[in-house]
Amino acid sequence: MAKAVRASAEQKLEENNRRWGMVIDLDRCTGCQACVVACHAENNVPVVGEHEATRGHSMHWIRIERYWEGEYPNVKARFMPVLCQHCGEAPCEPVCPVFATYHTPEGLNAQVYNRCIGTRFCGAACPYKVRAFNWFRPDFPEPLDQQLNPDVSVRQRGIIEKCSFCVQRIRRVELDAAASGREVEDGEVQPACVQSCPPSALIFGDLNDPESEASQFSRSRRAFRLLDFLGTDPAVVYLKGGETNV
Amino acid sequence: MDQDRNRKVRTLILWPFLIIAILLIVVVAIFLSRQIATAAPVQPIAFKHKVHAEAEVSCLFCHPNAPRSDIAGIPSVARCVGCHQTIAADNSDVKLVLDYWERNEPIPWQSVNNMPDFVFFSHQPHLGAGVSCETCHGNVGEMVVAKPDVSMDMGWCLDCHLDQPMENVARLTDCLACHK
Amino acid sequence: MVGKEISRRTFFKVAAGAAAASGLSPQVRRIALEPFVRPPEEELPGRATWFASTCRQCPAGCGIIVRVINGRARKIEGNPNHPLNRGKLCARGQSGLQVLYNPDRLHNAVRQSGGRGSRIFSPIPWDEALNELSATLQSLRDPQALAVLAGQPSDHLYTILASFLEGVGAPPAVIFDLHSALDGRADYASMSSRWFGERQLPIYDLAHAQVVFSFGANLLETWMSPVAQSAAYGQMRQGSLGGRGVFVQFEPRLSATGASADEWIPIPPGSEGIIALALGRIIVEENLGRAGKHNGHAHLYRNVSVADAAQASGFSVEELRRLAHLFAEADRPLAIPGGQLTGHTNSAQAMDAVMALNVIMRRLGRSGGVFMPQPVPAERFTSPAPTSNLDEVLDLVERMRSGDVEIFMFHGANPIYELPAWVGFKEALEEVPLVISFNPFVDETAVQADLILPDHTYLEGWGYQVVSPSIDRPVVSGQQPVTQPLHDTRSTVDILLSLANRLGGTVARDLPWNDEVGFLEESSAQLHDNSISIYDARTPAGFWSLWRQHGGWWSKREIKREPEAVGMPKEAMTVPAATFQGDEATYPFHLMPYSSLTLSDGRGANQPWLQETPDPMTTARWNTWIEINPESARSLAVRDNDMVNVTSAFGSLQAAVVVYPGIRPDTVAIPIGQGHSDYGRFAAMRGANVMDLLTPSPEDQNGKFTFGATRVRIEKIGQMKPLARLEDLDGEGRESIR
Amino acid sequence: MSDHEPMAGDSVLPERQSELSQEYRERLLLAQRTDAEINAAVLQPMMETGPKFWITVAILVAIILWGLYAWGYMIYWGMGTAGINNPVYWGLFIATFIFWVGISHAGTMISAVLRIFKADWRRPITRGAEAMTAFALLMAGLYPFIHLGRVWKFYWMLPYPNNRFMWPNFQSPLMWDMVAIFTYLIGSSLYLYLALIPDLAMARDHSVGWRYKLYRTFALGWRGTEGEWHKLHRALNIFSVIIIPVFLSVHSIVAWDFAVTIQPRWHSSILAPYFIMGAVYSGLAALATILVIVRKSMRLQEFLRREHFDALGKLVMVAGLGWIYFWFAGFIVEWYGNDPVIRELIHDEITGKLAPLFWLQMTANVLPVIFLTFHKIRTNLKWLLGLTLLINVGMYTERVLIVVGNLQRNYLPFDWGTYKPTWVEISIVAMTFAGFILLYTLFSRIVPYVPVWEIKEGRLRYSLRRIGRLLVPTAAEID
Repeated sequence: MAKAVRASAEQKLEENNRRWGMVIDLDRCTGCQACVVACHAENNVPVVGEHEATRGHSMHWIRIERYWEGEYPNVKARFMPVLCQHCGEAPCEPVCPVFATYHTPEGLNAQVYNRCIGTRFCGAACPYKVRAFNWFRPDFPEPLDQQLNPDVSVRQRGIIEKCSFCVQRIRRVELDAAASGREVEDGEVQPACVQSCPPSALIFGDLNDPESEASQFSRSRRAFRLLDFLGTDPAVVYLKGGETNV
Repeated sequence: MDQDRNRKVRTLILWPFLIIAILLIVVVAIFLSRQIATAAPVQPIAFKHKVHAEAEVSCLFCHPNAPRSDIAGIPSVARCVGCHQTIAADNSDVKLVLDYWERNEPIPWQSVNNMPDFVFFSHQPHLGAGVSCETCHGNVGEMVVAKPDVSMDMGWCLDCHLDQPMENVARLTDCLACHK
Repeated sequence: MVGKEISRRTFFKVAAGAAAASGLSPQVRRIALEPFVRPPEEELPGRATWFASTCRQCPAGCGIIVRVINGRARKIEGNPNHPLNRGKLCARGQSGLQVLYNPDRLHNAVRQSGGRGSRIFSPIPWDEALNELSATLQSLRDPQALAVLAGQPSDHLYTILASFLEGVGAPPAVIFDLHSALDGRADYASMSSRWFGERQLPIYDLAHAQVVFSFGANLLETWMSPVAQSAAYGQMRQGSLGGRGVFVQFEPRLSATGASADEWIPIPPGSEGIIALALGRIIVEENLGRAGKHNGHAHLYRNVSVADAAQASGFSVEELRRLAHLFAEADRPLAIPGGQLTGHTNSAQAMDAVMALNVIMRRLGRSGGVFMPQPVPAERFTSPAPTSNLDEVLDLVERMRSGDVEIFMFHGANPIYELPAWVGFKEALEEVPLVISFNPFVDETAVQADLILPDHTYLEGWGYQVVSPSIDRPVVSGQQPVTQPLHDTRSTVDILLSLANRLGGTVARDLPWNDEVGFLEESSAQLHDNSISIYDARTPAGFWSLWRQHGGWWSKREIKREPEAVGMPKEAMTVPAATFQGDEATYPFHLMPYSSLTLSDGRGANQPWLQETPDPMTTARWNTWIEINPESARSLAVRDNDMVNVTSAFGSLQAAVVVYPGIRPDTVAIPIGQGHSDYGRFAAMRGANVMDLLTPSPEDQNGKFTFGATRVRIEKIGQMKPLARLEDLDGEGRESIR
Repeated sequence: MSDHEPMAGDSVLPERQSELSQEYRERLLLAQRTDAEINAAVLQPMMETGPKFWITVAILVAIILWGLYAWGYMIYWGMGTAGINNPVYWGLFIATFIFWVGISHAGTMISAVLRIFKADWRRPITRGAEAMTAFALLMAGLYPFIHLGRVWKFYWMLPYPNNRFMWPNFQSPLMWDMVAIFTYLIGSSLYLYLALIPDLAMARDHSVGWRYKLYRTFALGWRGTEGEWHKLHRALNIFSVIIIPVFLSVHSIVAWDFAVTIQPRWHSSILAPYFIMGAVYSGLAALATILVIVRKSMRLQEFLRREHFDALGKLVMVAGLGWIYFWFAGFIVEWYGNDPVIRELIHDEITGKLAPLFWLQMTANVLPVIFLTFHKIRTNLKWLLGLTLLINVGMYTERVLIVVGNLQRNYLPFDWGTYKPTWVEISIVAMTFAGFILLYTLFSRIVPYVPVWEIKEGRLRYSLRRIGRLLVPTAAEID
């Protein structure tokens, strides 16, 4: 019975819904890693140490990829921040046997940490490789644990975690807006990475709202999506870096 | 042959007993775990909700943050003393409170209702939606020492969330509504 | 305030104990809730309170707001109202919580009871420590025997310290930290005074520039004010003006800044000035640009030969001409000297040569050009902490070595780590009878101290800082405790004030304040009723409270001054060839130490977030590496992750190889920041300190810190050390292969 | 066969028989045995366990205990103690899982398929094959648990009613996997057990002590009435038909675990038949290996004869050819498809980092096929043992390549990875190998390894009949 109620209610909600998305202007990005640390701080992402980082066990939710082009002296390096793309057609979602990862009505690719049993199937299925697995118990030697954000759970060993578009911030803004009886404004929700980005390369907003800043940028002719040919329909839109015009 | 049959008969009788015993253990275990989950913790001072409720002190007088914050809030020592400097100041429990005040020490109250780390819960939207305190905390006014009224598990949360107006159900049953 | 509530700071007695964060499994556990005895008015349990303060992770002085829940700081963000960083913050700034909550902090004042270097500390009560200190100070025969070294002190500390030292008759404090030294702040101040007649650092209007030539300044990483410069860079790229600015970086190694540039010009180390002169010569000679005639500047370039410059730098004359045209024909060109350029023997002349480009293009005081900051209109804020030249440091070392120093105190500096090994600081320190550290951590220098009187970390302490280099307006960034001190530490300013009180006499008269906050309140009052203030209050007390809410003071509108090139050279400019230590045959490579984006000068090494954050170019973490051009690597027969011995005329170290396509074949680069022997569990015994390699050059005695003037040789030692890279080497740095 | 040892009560055959082919003579050996002799020949090695046996068991138990320790260590400290990492989320565990599922396939293949086709030579080897299926599946079934990050929450994959309205996701191939493996395990166990009942009854009648009690319990009161036989035959016939689609589904689903993702090279429709073919290939090879060893150690030379190994060798060869065909069919399409990632992978396999593994896989899988075309090699047990072992080395390598090799490469070269197993994985993998061998060894000592009743049935097929004065070798159809 409950299921039937849910299904029709979901339909109703689908009609005029937000789709949270991010625009990343590669022309502005300087590869400064501010977003990486901001994410670690906001989301209680553990630090694994040198030994484990060498073994491929590090756990960044956002990483700056650096590409080399050409050879010395005509060498060029470019940066590209890669985080969970919150795909509309997410390859990770159908393969999870316990619904630990699923799509929310607001277009987030959600990860419910305490539902995850750690099959890592989603990680293997993800073409962007943005899912981080808790290879060990997280270690926050006292008093570093006092920094932990109480709005985000501390994940156990053996589960997958990943960028949530700082869902705790979205939720907080939505609750506050509801409490004061107003709509969420464009730009009010800022994930930690967007908030910190010194050159303002990251823009966050509702892609379904044609007026939002993110949505306007996503229609730029510089816009492209990462691995678009896979048909994953990412909610992260990149804006191509400018060409050297000298 | 006869012996064989006897033995068979005996095992046939034994089996149901064994199954019943196992079932019994499971039921008792479930019951006990519920009991533990809803047991009242030992408090540093035997605070009597009943007495205060009978004195017409409203919930929000001592837990004033419930309508505006995640946490309802435990009253500060200052708030206790505000009344008890004059009221019932000779009561032995109240004296304990005043002792804490004198020593400028917080009272180490034990939390009665706990949410696990992976749950996001805020009082504010619940009170905003008109849920009364008693709905979840039971009739605290009748309790001498506060204890959990129900085992707050996910099914219990869902029972109520599913019972909401249709247009809200999808939002309220989204995993991320409560999980963080 | 953009949806955030920045509330007044009040001390509160006891913080509410938060539920210990634990695993995900639900379990029956009891959590003690400790309510406030007296609730602070702004505290709403469970909701965040934001406190405005100032970041002290580098000398820039960005405004921060700190999210505090239940009395504990949880997150640092940029202060959205602060004119310098406008809500943005870099990786190091975000990581400040790990300074506050560092597990290796000192919990109280300690005496190194096992003798220096023993690392055996026994706690001493503060009163005892202060009594001892004042007794020793009183018994000091010659006040000149007191020496103080401060690294990046906040301006209030500097003011108090300066008065204190003056009052007791001691020589002024030496102000030195490696980060500022690598920025070339001291060089910059002298350049400013040469050209503009004042020691303030000039401001570059990067946001509105059309073509930016940066000569060695890694302005998007650590140099000067990286957050403000990054924000301006973003605007330059995709700004409101519509046009996309062009950014050209001149440096021997492609830094992350260079990677963001449109063009990287791999110039030989130390040739920045020569190239700048050549560009100027071409501009003047060909009368390029729309800025008017260059006749008035012709004399500057009289002695410049473009052909010689082309030969010295290895670029063709055509290439130089192309660059000169690109620069001069833009509407708003801008040339910035700094960073790596200041590490060479010819840095002063090179800076002049670059600044001359701005002058001849008439970029002074124009949009997208060079400005001078408006001083803060109050006397207390007009003399911010200077940066000492290296000769002052060497002088101090000399005094220590010759036994002239009886008490050596240091604050915020870690000279044994930060100074090149050739300076011999550690050996000199052994000659000092009493060494006192005010650092909250047991770093390399503190290990050689007798007493450690730990200051608060910056998130627990008070202060202010005049932002320098400034932004479009005068800014005093305020610092206040966002949480009560975690441990039994004590503010160094309070210690100085109470010492002054005990000593009596002039020093007590000069420092009449009861405590740090009293001093700050009085300082803020100097700005009260100022007409350009962003806020106004009826009383000084109200003003002080607004000060804390805003996180400092700044002007409500832009005020920038057009610099006057009063010191325009009358003679022809020349830039001598940079000299290097170690002969080319034995030491075939230029060594280029660079400040790490995450660890900066090594002070970030005790913060696990920064250690774990990949270097943007190599994506390596947690260790020291040496970047070698692929061609040189082939000739040395080394590959990625091979360990090599790097030897200079002065010393040697070991590092893992990173084959780096973006570096000149004659240059190798090593990041600064690792190689700590102490400084906590996250920093100690990791990698090598490149400062051990630097070879002294004659110019060092003149006060120049020639960190780029060392030559090294490289030998394979046949071991491997896989670096903790984020990138997979098999990927060969390609983007998606499609 | 050279190592033929005479059985107790060997009788001398008529001289004329020397004119018969060796193969036929071997067949006739059994025809001449009485029921009692056959019973004894099967039961005796089962009940006699020498010190060698116990030493083997002790070693195996030690390996298993060590593996359990490694597993516990991994559960306690986290999956990171194993070599799996980002992006190689799956490593040896999943590769070994596929390997075991593959091994389990030959049992059904031999037993059910050959039963349906009434291939008579299957008789002595069906039980060994079915047991292999069951035990290999048991080992495979461990891996989904071993590989779980939070194994203590495994029950969330079970669809049980709960007050949270939470159900497993039946879209996930892992759920199909679980269902298929459990079905196959139950089916193949029942199949094994059904065919075992008459022999358990036989053993019951010839044993005392704990064995008697054990056999009596599990023989379910079998008396061998005609009605019972009739039902047994019907049940077996039904089972052999039903189990074939199940066996096909299991490995297809294992393949779909990979094929439903959009990882380059996994995402391919040939993966399922390729996996099945590989499974049959490795399973048959494993069966041949096991039979050679068991024949020697349990002195079953008279039951497991040259003709069986010859036939099995042919099957292995055919399966090998099939594997090569499917591998090539996949490869050629990938090669011409020229997808950049796959191009990268193929390059890596042929000349790059993965070359040693790849060439090991190709040699170990292709070479035996060539050798097995020769009758002499097929019937030479030493050669056969070596070749079939080699095949399984090759097939194991193939699984490692599919899982690890492909995860190391993806669309974003920045995020490629390398994988090196640690002692934890190796110990756990060794544990399952030891567990399989131990279970199999114990099994062979507890139940009659050779299906006696089937042999007795088959014995009727070949005999010497006296026609006039001649002793004529005859063969008959048996249903």
